[in-house]
Amino acid sequence: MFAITVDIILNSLVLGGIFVIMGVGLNIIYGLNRVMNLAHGALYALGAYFGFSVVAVGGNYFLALLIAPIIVGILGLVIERVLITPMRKRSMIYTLILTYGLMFVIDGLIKFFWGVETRFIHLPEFMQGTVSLGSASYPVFRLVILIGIAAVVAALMLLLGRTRLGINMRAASEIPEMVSACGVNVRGVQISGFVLGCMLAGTAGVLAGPLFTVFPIMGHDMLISSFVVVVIGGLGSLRGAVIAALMIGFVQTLAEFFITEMAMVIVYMLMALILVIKPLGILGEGKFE
Amino acid sequence: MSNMEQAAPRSLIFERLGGGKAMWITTAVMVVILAVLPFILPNRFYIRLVNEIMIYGLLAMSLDVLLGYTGLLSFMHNAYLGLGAYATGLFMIHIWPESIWVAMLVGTVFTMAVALPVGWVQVRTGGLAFALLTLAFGMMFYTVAWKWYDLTGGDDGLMGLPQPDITLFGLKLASSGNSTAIYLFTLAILLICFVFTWRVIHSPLGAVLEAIRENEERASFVGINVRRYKLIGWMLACGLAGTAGSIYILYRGYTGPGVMGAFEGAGVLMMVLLGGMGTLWGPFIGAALFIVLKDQLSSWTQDWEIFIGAIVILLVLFLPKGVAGVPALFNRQSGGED
Amino acid sequence: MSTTILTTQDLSRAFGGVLAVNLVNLEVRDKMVQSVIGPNGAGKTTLINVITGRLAASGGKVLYLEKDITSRAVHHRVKMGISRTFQITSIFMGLSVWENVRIAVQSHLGGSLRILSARPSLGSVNDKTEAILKRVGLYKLAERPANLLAHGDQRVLEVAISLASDPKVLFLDEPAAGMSPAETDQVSELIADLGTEMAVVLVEHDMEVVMKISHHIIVLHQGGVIARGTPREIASNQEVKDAYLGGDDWAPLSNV
Amino acid sequence: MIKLEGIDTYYGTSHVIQNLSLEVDTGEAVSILGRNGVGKTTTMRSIIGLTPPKKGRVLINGTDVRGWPPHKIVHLGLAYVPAERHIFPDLSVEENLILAQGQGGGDGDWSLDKVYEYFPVLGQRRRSGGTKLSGGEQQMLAIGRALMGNPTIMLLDEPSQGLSPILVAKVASIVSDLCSQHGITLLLVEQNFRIALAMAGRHYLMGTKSKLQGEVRSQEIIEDQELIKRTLAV
Amino acid sequence: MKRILIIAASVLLALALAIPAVAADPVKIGVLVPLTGIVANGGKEMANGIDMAAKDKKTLLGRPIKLIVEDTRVKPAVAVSKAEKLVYQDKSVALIGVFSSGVGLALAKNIDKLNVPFVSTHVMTTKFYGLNPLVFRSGQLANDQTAVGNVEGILATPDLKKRKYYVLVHDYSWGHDAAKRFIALAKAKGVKVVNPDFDRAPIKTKNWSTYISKIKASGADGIYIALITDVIPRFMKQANEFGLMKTCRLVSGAAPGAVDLENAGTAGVGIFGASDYAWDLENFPGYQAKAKDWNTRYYKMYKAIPCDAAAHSYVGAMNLFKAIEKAGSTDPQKIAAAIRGISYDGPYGKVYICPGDNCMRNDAVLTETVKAPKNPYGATIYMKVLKVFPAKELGPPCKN
Repeated sequence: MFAITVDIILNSLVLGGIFVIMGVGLNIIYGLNRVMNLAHGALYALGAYFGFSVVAVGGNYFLALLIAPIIVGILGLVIERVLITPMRKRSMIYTLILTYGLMFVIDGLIKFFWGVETRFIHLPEFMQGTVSLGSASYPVFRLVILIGIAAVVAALMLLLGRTRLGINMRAASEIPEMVSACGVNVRGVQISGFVLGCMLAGTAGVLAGPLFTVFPIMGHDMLISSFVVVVIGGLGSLRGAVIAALMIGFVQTLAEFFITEMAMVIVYMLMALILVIKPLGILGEGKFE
Repeated sequence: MSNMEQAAPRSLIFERLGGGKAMWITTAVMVVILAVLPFILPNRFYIRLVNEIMIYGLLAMSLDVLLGYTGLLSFMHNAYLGLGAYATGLFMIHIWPESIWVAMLVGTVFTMAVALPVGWVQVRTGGLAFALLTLAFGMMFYTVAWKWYDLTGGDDGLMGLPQPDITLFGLKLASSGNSTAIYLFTLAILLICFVFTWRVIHSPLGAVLEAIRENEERASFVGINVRRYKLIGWMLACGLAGTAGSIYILYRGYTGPGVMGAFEGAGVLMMVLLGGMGTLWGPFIGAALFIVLKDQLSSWTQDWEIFIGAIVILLVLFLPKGVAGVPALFNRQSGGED
Repeated sequence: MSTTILTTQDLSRAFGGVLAVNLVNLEVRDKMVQSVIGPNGAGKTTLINVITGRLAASGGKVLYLEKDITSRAVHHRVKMGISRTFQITSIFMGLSVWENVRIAVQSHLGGSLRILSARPSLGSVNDKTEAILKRVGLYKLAERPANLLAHGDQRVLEVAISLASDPKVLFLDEPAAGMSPAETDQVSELIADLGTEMAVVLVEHDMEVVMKISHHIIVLHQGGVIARGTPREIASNQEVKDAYLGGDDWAPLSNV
Repeated sequence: MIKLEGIDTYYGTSHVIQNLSLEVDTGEAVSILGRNGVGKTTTMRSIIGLTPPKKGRVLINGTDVRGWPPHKIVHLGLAYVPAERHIFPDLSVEENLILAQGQGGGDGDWSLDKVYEYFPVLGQRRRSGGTKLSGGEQQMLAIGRALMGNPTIMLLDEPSQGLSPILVAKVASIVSDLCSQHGITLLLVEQNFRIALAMAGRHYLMGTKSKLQGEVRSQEIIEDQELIKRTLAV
Repeated sequence: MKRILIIAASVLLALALAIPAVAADPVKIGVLVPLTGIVANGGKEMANGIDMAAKDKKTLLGRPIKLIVEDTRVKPAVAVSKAEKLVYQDKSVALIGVFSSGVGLALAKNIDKLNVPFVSTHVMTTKFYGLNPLVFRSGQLANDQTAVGNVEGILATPDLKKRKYYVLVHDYSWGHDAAKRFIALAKAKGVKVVNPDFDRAPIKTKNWSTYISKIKASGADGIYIALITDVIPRFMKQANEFGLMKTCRLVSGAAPGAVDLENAGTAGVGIFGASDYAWDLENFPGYQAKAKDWNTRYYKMYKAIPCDAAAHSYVGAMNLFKAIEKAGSTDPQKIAAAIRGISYDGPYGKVYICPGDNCMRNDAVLTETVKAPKNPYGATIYMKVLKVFPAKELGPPCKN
């Protein structure tokens, strides 16, 4: 029983952790740019594939964890400049549909370049096998990934809380006009936010790659889950996204363990219920903290 | 009367169409062309394709009632098509396989019955939250359809639909197993729905929906109970989607949870945007373009997604008002954003 | 003395810790133009928002024809006869002038649920729409889309919309804002005229307009009423001048 | 230093500023006096680039900055204190200050410590969230934030709004001292002429549609208080 | 007027896009395989096998063979609409391929309308026995057959015989069918199953950790899975990572996909199960020569490891081609009649289509995945053949 409890708790944390990174990324983009990025799941898949390729050409997993998000970030920059910038003054529905198209393009490109087969990211020797925690045991690599998730979240907190860019981002999600009137290039901040969000999607992809394996449409379900997280947490609220992500991670894992059949229905019901009580999500709209 | 006609607004394309004979002539011509199509086009593949376009056109039109006329975004309108399809199918399989009309009525009414409480919850939030709630509820319906194996057949879908005769006032017209018969039946239902929706949109109720789309706050400050009318708009849209679902299962003889998926929903949204919001015929063109493009591209190349995606991106960037916005490009004034 | 239509009792509204409207007691009387003035941030618009239901009150009551309407829904208040315009023009931009007014009239006269008849078939609605448009002088522009109207005409159109529900009380929030002098003259004439039929509550910065057409003025400062009276009384009220332009309590500064 | 030449600014369709020209010299403290709704704030926003004029020229030290993004205009040495303060609610006092640090491009040596020296209350509350401050504290924070950029020109919009007279007096005297000590050019917008008198030496009187009704020196107002009341009559 | 033109233009454009390209000269065969989605690898292998058969056969009725491949995306609705396109627009005379029972059953439901023979090569549900005169199963073993193979295999292997099995299947008709068949047979033969109600995982499941926890909790030391082939190595990998495979042995209702097995590396070792083909058959007397020849040519043509999906699709296509030659016409009823009772001696021996139920009977193998010895196909992991079952042992008996 102890072993199962340990399994469930750690699994929930791993799943919730991936949701955290995805949800926070979506919310940073939304909070700064008022863009709900439907291509976020595709970027996540892209991150996983770049991670796979880095390992495949001889790099190790940690190098992949470093390089893949950077490549996805650069791609994010291109996307922002070429596609999102012209849409700034348009209604949000257009960016929704535009990023939906982008999702298809990225999905297609993944298939074009990497083929359709499932890929496995090979992990370093020490990450294989299990570690025993009392009477329970748990895969080493999952623990490493959990630590990786924690490190990413910590780095993000440092970035947003302690750096000039982080302060600018938080301010720009509140009163962009005043940020600009304080002498900060607010467009630059918004673009950085977009790129950061994309990098987070890429990071989540590399982290999730060894967990769920790498395959072309891996981003689809993750996108929906990220949506659920963002909506429950409150649009644009980073803290809300973290709370919601962990909550969904636990609810989903528990529901899958105990009832299997309608696990996701429980998750959606929870979302509907929360929204009926708090239409703006747990932490309301537009809070960027 | 003519005086009033003159005073009537001329600002919007649909109003002009609605006011003039042009649209009705176009509609009549289209209906005639579509009606003779199965007899001049021997290739049944096209007939099936056009049939599918008509069904999805109806679905897209119903979404447009919501999006283009009421200003509410539904990410997963296809879920209501699915509800209609499942309700019709289950009714015919388990309860009464005899009448196609009763089954359609059941499909539509059931869809609306489900949509009522959902809509009631949704209209309390408004705006983006409304849209995101449509996603939540849509995914819920999808999951139920997918997981309730014993009732819905789960991933395998609902199969074994009986094929009763299509009758009218006791008169047997044809078998619903016949694809030409189903095609003409679809066309007839479509025409009824189109005229009905057109009538509603141009009725006093339609004016209220438009007012809500244009300016929700002002609408409430002229005494409109905004929530109530949003709910009415939602119910109308869901009812039409349910009807589309009923025809869908009759046409396809099968339905599965796939038609209710989130990404299919985005496809319907794309049809509306392709065709142009706020015109009743635009969604049909959008549906035609989307379905034909998707079908053809997926036959020509395995990388069809790239092209579909690229077309969508280009459309949004350069032709945001959809095909319905094309006339503006020909006008002297540029069709720029307002 | 005309009859009192609407009163507020210790009406308050707080944002965070700031009291934007603080214990305001107001009496709106029939067939009069009453103006609410005060410096920026005095709480004028907030007051109107609370009375018309756009914002909830934090305290106090709104009584309309002796009924407590403090927590009624907006559309109920409109149906009862409370109408308003907004500081930032709020009309149906995508619709024609005609349709803008027609929808408001329709909502008032009923028929919104007649889904199978054409819009022009509501005869009485059309007649009334025509009458209103003629009255405000927009009939010639009936077919024009509202977003293509000049700014001044848009503001007048909003007044026309708000007239459709046969209001007993009409709140006008800076109707002359952004208008040319000629337009301002026209609109103030219209408001004065309306004031002979119904209770008009006017929030306006243009003091010329206020002084010319108001029967009664209420001055707000920092959320509270600091003066009320006829235009003449207000013009000579020292406290009002101080609120606007700085009073004696600023004296320590004047020798800097 | 600042020179507006016939600018026209719109707010949506509303033509708020019509052909406005004015000038502020280096080191000068100038106010624009006028009732609410005449376009004073829009004038400020036109200068800083938040509502760029459609016509005319906005010269900062001789450079026409019309159409520049606000942050580039700020880099020329401007700082803006809006009437609403616009304190970032979820940033702490210190973070609000850091945000603007060094952005103005002037050669001042403003630092957190120096701001806290001038406004000790901010130092005490450096970790508090921006919106937890009282109105007066928010005003000081807004001014402190403006100073952090080492500006050479400060645009101050209605410092009196929503503050009690005592607080206004305090704020006014601090700002006046600061500007004269540090050689900061001040452009002030007010409807309360006593504050304007306290802080500026020269005053533009603005009437409806941003139309300038005249230009007076403080001395003239002190000598003839009715002047203001005549021109800007309530 | 303009709008009328636009509508007309749009309709014309739509129709123009849909106009077929070429007139029919070759014999056209519609190939339905999944090329996107989680079973895309399997789909590719199936397409390869059918393509190879067409290349081997070269002509039909003296006309060239043209394969028209469509992607079903493993969605029944998509498959049906693609089938309509293949038949109505492309004039295919027969349909072949199809992965997944759900897709196969949906297509079977519509086959009368389409009026062409449909040879499924990768559908395992037992519902296909005698389903429709136009519907055939020629390929993958059916669930009742794999159940026999697996249970017999378990009984014959001492390490497997005493274990308690946890049954985990994909949540759709094949999975349910496979589980029921296995459990019923296991019960009859005395193999222990800990969860007779069996556990069902959604097809989309990527994260198997919860299921692994449940298996751990159940106290089982054996696992019987009926998961879509491409997913098996993925499941194995995660089961390994959780240390589950230290205590458990895995029996699979379907053979793992070759590419995925290769991608999974050593994680994919230890999958036990019955299948129709494995390239290791080339080391077995009686099959040696034919298997070796087929393997070598397949590897040369597609640069891919020869596998069961390709082999039984090849055999299915050969059956169809032989029947068309035998029928001497492309008439659907005549082809269907010819398929019934047809037999073909291919890479895994002689197979024949039972005329009584339209389903194939063939020999099968019991395999286990192990590290591969040096081999010409570059495989590092392979399905080692432990035992060969003659068709008769697997059943069901063919009644006419």
